[in-house]
Amino acid sequence: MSTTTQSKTGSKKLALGMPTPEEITAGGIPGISARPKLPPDLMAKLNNEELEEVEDIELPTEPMTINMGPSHPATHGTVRIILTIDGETVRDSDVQVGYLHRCFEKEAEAATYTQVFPYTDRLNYVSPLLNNVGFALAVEKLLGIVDRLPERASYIRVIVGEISRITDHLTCLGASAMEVGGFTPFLWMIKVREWLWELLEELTGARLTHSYVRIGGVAQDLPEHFIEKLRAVLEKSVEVLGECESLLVKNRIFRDRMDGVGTISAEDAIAWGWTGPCLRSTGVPYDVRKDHPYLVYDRFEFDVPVGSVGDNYDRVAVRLEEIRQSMRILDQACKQIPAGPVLLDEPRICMPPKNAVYNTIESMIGHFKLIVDGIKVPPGEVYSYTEGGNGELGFYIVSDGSGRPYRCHVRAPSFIHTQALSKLILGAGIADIIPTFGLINMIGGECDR
Amino acid sequence: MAETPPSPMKSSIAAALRETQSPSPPPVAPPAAASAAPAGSAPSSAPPPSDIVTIKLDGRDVQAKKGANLLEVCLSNGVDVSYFCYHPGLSSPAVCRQCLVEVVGQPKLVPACFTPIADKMEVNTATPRVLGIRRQMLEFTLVNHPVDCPICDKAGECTLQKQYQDWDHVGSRSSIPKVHKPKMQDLGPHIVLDAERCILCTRCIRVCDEVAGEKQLTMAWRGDREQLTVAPGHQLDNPYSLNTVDVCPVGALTSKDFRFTMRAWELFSTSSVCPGCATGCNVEVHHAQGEIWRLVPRENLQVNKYWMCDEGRFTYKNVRHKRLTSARIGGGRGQPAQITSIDKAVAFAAERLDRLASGGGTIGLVFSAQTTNEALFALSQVAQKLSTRGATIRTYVTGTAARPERADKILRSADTNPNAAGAKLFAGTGAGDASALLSDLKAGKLKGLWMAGGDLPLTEQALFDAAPLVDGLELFICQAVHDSPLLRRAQVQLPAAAWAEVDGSFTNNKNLVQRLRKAVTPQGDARSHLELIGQIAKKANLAQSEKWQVSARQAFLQMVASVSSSLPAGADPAQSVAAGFASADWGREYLPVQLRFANSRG
Amino acid sequence: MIDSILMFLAEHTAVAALLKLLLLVLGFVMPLASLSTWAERRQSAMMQDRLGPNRANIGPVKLWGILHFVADAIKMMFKEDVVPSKVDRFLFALAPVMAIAPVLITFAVIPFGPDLCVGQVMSVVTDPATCKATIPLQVARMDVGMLFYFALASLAVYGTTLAGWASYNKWSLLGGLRASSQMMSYEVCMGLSLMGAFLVYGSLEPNAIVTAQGSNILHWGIFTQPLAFVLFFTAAIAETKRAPFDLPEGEPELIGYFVEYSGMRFGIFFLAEFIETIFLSAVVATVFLGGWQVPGLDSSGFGSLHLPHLVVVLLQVVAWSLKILMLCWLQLLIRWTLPRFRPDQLMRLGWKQLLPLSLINIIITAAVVLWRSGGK
Amino acid sequence: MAESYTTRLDDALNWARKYSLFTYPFVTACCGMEYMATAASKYDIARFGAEFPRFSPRQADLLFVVGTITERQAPVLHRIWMQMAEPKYVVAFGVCASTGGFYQNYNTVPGCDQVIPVDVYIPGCPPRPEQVLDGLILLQKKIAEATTWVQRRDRKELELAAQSTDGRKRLPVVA
Repeated sequence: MSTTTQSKTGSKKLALGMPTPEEITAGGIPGISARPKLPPDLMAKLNNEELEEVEDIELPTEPMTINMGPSHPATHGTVRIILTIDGETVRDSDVQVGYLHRCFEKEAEAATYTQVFPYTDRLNYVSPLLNNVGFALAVEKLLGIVDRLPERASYIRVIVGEISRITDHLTCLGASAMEVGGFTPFLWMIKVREWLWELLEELTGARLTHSYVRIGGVAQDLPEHFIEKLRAVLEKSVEVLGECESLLVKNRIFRDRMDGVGTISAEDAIAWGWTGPCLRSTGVPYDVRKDHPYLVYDRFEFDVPVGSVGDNYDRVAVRLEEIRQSMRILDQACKQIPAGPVLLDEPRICMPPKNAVYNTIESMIGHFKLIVDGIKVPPGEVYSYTEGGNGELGFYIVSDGSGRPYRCHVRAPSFIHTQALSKLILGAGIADIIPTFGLINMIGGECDR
Repeated sequence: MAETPPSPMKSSIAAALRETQSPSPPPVAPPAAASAAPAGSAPSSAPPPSDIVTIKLDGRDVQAKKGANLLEVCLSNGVDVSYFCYHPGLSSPAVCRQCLVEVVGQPKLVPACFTPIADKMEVNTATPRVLGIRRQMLEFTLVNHPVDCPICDKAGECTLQKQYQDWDHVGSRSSIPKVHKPKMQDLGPHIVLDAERCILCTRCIRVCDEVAGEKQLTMAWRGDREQLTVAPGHQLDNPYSLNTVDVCPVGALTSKDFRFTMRAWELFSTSSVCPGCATGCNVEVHHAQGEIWRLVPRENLQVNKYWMCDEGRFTYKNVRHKRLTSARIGGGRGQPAQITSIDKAVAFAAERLDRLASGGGTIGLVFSAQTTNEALFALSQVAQKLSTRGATIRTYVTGTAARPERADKILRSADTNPNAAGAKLFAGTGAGDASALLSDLKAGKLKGLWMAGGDLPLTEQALFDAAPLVDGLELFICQAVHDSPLLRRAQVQLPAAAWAEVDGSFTNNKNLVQRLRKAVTPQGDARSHLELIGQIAKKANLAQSEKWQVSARQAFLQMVASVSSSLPAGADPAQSVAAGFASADWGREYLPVQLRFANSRG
Repeated sequence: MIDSILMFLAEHTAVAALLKLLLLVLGFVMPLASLSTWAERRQSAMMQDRLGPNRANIGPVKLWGILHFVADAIKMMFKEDVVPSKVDRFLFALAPVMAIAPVLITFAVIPFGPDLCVGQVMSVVTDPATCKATIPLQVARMDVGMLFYFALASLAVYGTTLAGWASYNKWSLLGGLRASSQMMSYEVCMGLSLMGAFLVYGSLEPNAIVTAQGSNILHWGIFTQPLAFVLFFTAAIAETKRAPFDLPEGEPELIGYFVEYSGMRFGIFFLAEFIETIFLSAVVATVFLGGWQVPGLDSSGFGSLHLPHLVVVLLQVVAWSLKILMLCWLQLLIRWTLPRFRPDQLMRLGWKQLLPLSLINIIITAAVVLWRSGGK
Repeated sequence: MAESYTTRLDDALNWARKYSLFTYPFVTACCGMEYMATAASKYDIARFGAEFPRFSPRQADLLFVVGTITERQAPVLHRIWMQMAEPKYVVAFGVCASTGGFYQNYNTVPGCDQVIPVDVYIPGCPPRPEQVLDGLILLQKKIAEATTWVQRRDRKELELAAQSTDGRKRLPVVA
């Protein structure tokens, strides 16, 4: 990962018109993506230059300490921020996490590898399937079966993963819109999410906590006409997305709320360990799917949208564009998906078919041992990372050869992003905290693990 | 899936973990001299060099004793070979044909468990031919095996399941209907047979023949009708019958006591020692949800090898049976005692004890042979303090009644107390026995009595009759696990934790100091004897911060140091109890092992 | 019969004023305010592909869920009234009253119909000036009507500020301060933007303004003072603290000044907000939409089509009501479409954009008025 | 006669409470996603008159405990509940709020009823919106049948909490 703003996307104009770095350096960008020049006073404020001056001009004030959260209505993850404010300006903040510490890592160490999947669902509960895939890949790397995964399973993983990514971004954007008062676009986005959830429900049997991915493949094949339905839903979704954009991106008030708020430079973002849409908003085109392709991501054409300023608006725009890119991937995946099995034929790793389990002692034993003892993973350690909804989602697993992880650690992007929240809101107004927080998209389950 | 070699980084963790998960960690280092060990164990002196031969095992040179069992050589060198009928404690009939390996030069595969090794032998255990045969044998074994795992008690600790998963995991090619046999055949007072599940390994027959010495089981009929059975009109009723359940690799033989009570994979295992008699068989306490569900023998070649008696297995029932769960004070002389907190009872006892000692009264201290060494050591320390304060101390060793009629030469001892040796050591040379105690009480020689353990070798009725004797005492402190008529007359009744609820050690009849581990939490307010003695001593200003008051481990260390300090050099543990302590070791602290992840016990 | 009653009312103006007040407040404003809570919920639901509340049925009577507001009201009245410890009890109790009273009082100056000619209700009246006795359909007619309105409206600031201050809560204090600064800033703009209209119509008296606009739609304020209409409407929404200017109460984000209020006290704040909405619509209708005027309808009827006086008056009252309903609906649309401002942006909008524009509006209007009047 | 009038009044009051449930969503975890879905277009909790999310506990009637309650969160939840005005209702949304769910560990409170009394438990991990609506209807039924005279419960609860040694005690559910 480097700090260069070299684009991997080529010079293709993206649908939403995210400016590529070349275009930024070149100057004029046509279309709605043309960022208006930030007013100089705002720019000064971004660099916190203005703060000292303000003290000189205005009456001397005494800073006030005020507590925000952990049940603050808009902090949809549970977080507590202790603010030191001067009027409306945040002078200092102490961000405290840990209100949703559900001991994922310890629970994982007490469960078999297969039993960990439901826990991963509840890490980033906005895009559970991406976590499923991430964890499955980690265990598969340890088992050494990554190359033998059935192709169809890999495609299905990509499809469900990208659908999950869309729902993740929709929820993040919708919630952020709601928090700044735009309730209507929020409900529209949730409506789209609902359509996608219904699709996933048809496939996985659950609306939100799917536990659909298995080590060695996925639980079951796509239902009939899934691809057609997916296409139809995506078509509808694009329309609604356009409507939402017209209410948000083209709305002057929304732009004013987002432009230049919560700015972070690419260097700082990298230093803080940021990844995902938040890092890309600063102009660094790092995307695990592109830089370290896994599954079949190297077979798709898609662009990595990047921002230029690293402010809240960039985070909105990057997410909006990523939704479209995910749709592009989905479109290609639907075209390319081959026929075949969806689960590896390896009885020590994958479950035998249910019919055989009920009728033959061999499959019964296999099933029994996989359930009770778990999949025996050879001793070793692995760090496997994928592009989650919020960024690089890494699983570090140590195996001792038994059926459960000896140690399982999650590199949770939310946790890492939240570290920088204090810096982002320094000097901003109280009203800026919530959108900034919302667009960092801190998800409690993932952050506190 | 090929077995990948453990990465270097991993080895330390894996090693550490393997150690914690090992089902049979030796509880205490064996005494230096091996003469205490039962005859038949491995000779202690190294064999002469001429006996050592070198064989090629999977291309690797391995040295072993000439004529040793090939299967044992494989297993001890980390080469995994599947087997059913072989058991280290039994003879090898080579009936299951599961351990077939390739010996270069021999046209046919040979059963490893029946093959002595010879010099320059070349053995291959993982060639496609061997693996194929192994798979075919498993397929053959499973042809008539019922689809029973969900309702089978062995599921989760079944050797057949393990071997199938490790070596076969291929579907059956047979489509003929399975042969049906009796599903629930009563073999004896403790055992039920499911003949369909039986894989005819004959381990159980050999256990009866070779361990219990009673030929009660045999195979009848031939071919796919072959079936385990008892002789007509007979029962599988030898005192070691439940060992057949342990050795059974499948769920054919099940214990009536344990079956359908708890699934094996939900159990946790804590290693401990059987409190049933002075032999001190090493056991695993299998517990879950705060309750003990069964005891199974744990390998210790010096004491019990792989076995234990049926009576010993049921000692776990006493842990929950008739327990005293809360402290009571103010009883005696026909007065009912009042339930109170431990702290109040301890304070009450300490105050009376202090008064009695300062007044120069005679105090009887009872060292129960059912109590751990640490508690008894603590009591002996308190006895010294009491005598320096002016009290006259008389010590007694008691315990439950002996049962010479049940003793045998295999494992069962006439002495039903697990710690008689320890109790005698700490009570001192002048200690009386239970009858001395009763006569002293009758003669009114004692002003106070403090019992660490409420057992007396009397029948229920005799105890009831003897109980009024204590009414003349000024102070009667009784720490007891179980309720009894004697306890009811004590002025201070303290609930003590049972053997499975404490950390500590017992000294067996061969003077081996063996470690007990806490498996379940004490019932009610119960505390260990050691803790109760420590608290009373503290309240009575007899001891403030002695090492033995800190923890059971500290008590153990102090005890070993104190006992072995007065020991002459080169003492033989077989002759002196103290020498047994000198070589005792507390061992590591283990978390209870969940059987589910401890792999099959088989 | 009717005539004699009307005559009695014309002679006893105090009784008439009381009756009109009751009629206006209890018969129109309160029901409309309550209804608008329902309308808001149904309107937002419609915009968001939802159904909105439709359940509160009494037996089979469903009424599209209108009864939900009845349920709300009853529930709030019987809800526990929590007074947090350490609050200033007097100010805490005073604040909701201060919030609602000024808006209710200011309705007094709003004319909801033309003068009623007593004695000629059934005949055609060509010139109202010829009437012997009239009952103004306006609670209080005073020459400083609009000034009275501004004076009272600025009192409402105290409601919010006191609520924020008395609650003994840092968040509500901040909310209260935000609210007072917002309301005070936008009052300036409101007043200045109306100044142009006063210049055009030459009066501060609402009924005079309405009369001056006449039934010719092109003479209405929205056409003579278009900029002022936009400015006033914007500023007035800010004054009523409705979205996109709802920062003082901006629930999911900033936490408002009445955060510590519960039960009916909260209900009063809630209701006050909706009454303010209606009042704002009334003022906009009065100044910019011709008040009770109906296009083309004179006191004698539509041109040559003569109508009885009572019918004309009724038509005009209905028109006034419809205008208010429409303006309320417009506010709901805005409410559910736009996101919320940030405090500093709000202030910037008020002082740096709306205020200069309204000053420009005054200057231009004054110049035009001066030019039209020939410099006299 | 008087009795029938008071009965009528009770009915009216319960009817009002039933259809005017201002909710306080105490959203902590995954169930929040389904809470959003329940509030959104397709399921539309507003139909039951329960859509007004009041983010001030003082103004809310119904506390939706949405998601896992941890040891760190429990005191906050209790405080929120204390701040609410009577009559107040609590719905445990999902198994985590009801029993702690499959998080059986040192930091997860096994159900929010360890801290506050709960009226309706909605199972599911997370519950489907239909289940949530069903739970809401159950609550409405409960309100309709309940007595209208509700006393403030805090003092009693506080005394109970003070008595228990660990500061937490299963609290009695007051109908």
